[in-house]
Amino acid sequence: MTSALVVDAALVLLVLGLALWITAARAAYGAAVGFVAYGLLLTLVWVRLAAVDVAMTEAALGSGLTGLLLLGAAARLAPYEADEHRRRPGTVLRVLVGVLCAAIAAGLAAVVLLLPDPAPSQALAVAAHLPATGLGNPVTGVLMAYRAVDTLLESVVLVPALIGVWSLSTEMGWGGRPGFLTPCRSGSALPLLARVLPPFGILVGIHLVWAGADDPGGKFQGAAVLAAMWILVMVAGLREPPPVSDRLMRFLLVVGPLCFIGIGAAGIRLAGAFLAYPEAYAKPLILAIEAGLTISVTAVLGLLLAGPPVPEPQYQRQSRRRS
Amino acid sequence: MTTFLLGAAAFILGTVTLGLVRILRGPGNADRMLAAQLLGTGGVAALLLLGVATGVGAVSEVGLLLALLAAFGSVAFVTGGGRSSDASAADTRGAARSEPE
Amino acid sequence: MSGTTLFGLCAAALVGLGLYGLICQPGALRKILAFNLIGSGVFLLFGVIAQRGGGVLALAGTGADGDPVPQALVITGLVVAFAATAIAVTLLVRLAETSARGTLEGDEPPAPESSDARRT
Amino acid sequence: MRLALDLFTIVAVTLGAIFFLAGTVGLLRFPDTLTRLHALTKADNLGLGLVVLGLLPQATAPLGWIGLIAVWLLALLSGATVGQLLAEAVRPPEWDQTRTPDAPPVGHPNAPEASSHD
Repeated sequence: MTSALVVDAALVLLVLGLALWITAARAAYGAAVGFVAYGLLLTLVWVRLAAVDVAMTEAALGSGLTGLLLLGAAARLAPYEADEHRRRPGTVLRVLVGVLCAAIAAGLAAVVLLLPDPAPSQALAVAAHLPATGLGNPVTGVLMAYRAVDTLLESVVLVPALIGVWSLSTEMGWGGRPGFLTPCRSGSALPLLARVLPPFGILVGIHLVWAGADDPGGKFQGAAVLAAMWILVMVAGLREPPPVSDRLMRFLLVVGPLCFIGIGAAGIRLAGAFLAYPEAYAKPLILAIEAGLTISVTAVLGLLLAGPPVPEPQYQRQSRRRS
Repeated sequence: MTTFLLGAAAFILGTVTLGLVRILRGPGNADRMLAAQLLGTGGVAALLLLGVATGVGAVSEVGLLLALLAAFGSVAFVTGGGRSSDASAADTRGAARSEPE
Repeated sequence: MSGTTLFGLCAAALVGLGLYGLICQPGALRKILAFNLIGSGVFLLFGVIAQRGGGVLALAGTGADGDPVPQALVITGLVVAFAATAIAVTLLVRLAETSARGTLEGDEPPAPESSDARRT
Repeated sequence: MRLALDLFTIVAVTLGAIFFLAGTVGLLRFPDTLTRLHALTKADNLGLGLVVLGLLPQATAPLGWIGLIAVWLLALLSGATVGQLLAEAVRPPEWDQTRTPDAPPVGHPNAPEASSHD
């Protein structure tokens, strides 16, 4: 397996080189471009670590959506960047911090080298109890059954995150349309891409959600792809983002967590504990929760990128200038 | 066969690593974006090679995701984030052609 | 040395690099990027532990996957990290728009009529 | 038969890797952004295409084939779009009006080299 080791070493070198660039680059935009490439390489690393579910999440979120977010922010912040370099700490301080950070990294490396062998693992316990849920993918089993509270809290915490983004709007902007994704100016290629790509993307996204029960994939990966397609359509100017006062959209934002909590509460009566599933109906219930969560997570991810709402006149002005 | 496929994956990763010099040198942000784009395609190719070589199932679906979202970096680059109020004349072109130093 | 250990060492180095960037880079967006580096390093450590934990499965002859519990934790972590990054970036853009600077240092307070600056 | 298929894989994957090498060299050596874009899209389309072609005999039919070919088609689509978008973003503004005599020899602005081959 030495040839596999060569690939791993090449990957590690690439990842570390890019991380160095992200830390040391002079301009924030260049660092953000590096971060896009970095997310892509991490996907490869996750595949090498036999975590295909995580690799899919990283591919969709880490390199796709985060890249869009960071590049957009870097372009907006570029005018304010000039005075940053003056504020760089002095050489002595930097050397001191460097030594301390190297010590922390060395400590972590020692922990990695001293990990117990054989490693403690819950993989066998998960594999033994997986058939009771009717699922075939152990990661989905962990997410939906054994650590369902984690997943519930995570899906709930996305909603306050979105409220946090919205609350950064100006007073006049409240109730308007999100203002980060004004349609792009170029006339030709982007709308074409936004017409051709989403049908495939939606197919892949729904496939990931559906196949996630038995094969790698799942609601978060699928929702990230669906959100990316939605954003593409908004960026190309084919559809406007909905105003934040839209009631249907607000309902879609919370339908997943509500569904999860409702079924979880029903579990107290039917199966004796919060978030427990009656064994005969475990799989249909899990699928229902996943469907609801997919809708909500898609909406939240898309709107997180769309940014805080702006007043309607300003939105119209931005759109006109770009088109 | 496995060794050959792994070797090819390492080779492609190595070449796109060389391409990353473009990220360092620039000169414009568009050139950096090009290097990231090449890394994206090379990464997908290496991923497919790795997947077939090591027999990890569903790797082609990861490649599918990467290829699906490959254009997003450049889309973000071109739209330039939609500057809200000030100096929009310098938006795309400014971001595209601004020199790093 | 196995590939898994190599990735573990890489994760440790990423945490160190990210921490350095978080402290030493003055720009707030750079700090967000550095924080994401730390996060990815921690996630990779989880991945290494998951991969090692999968050894039990290989011994039992049921497959070569990793331990699913850390993997599931990483998936939820990635989604939450994305949401946190989105909030941080939005906060930063608002800060820059209202006070015309991209750093977090507070030695010059922003102009008081800042909330109107965006509508002009 | 197995040997012939393996040989086919080796030849096609090697050719694909060579295209990646050529694309990288072009990215590093070509003088301006539009010519570099040209080099990049070659690696995108032909390099990945040849690698996919070479992997087809090794994949399990027919689902594996569909997956591999879909990856290539998507890469073609996004490669073509990215070529257009980036070329549009870096095109000098004066090309919009007239062709200056000392314009770099990378093709007419209305038919940019970088996007004409996909």
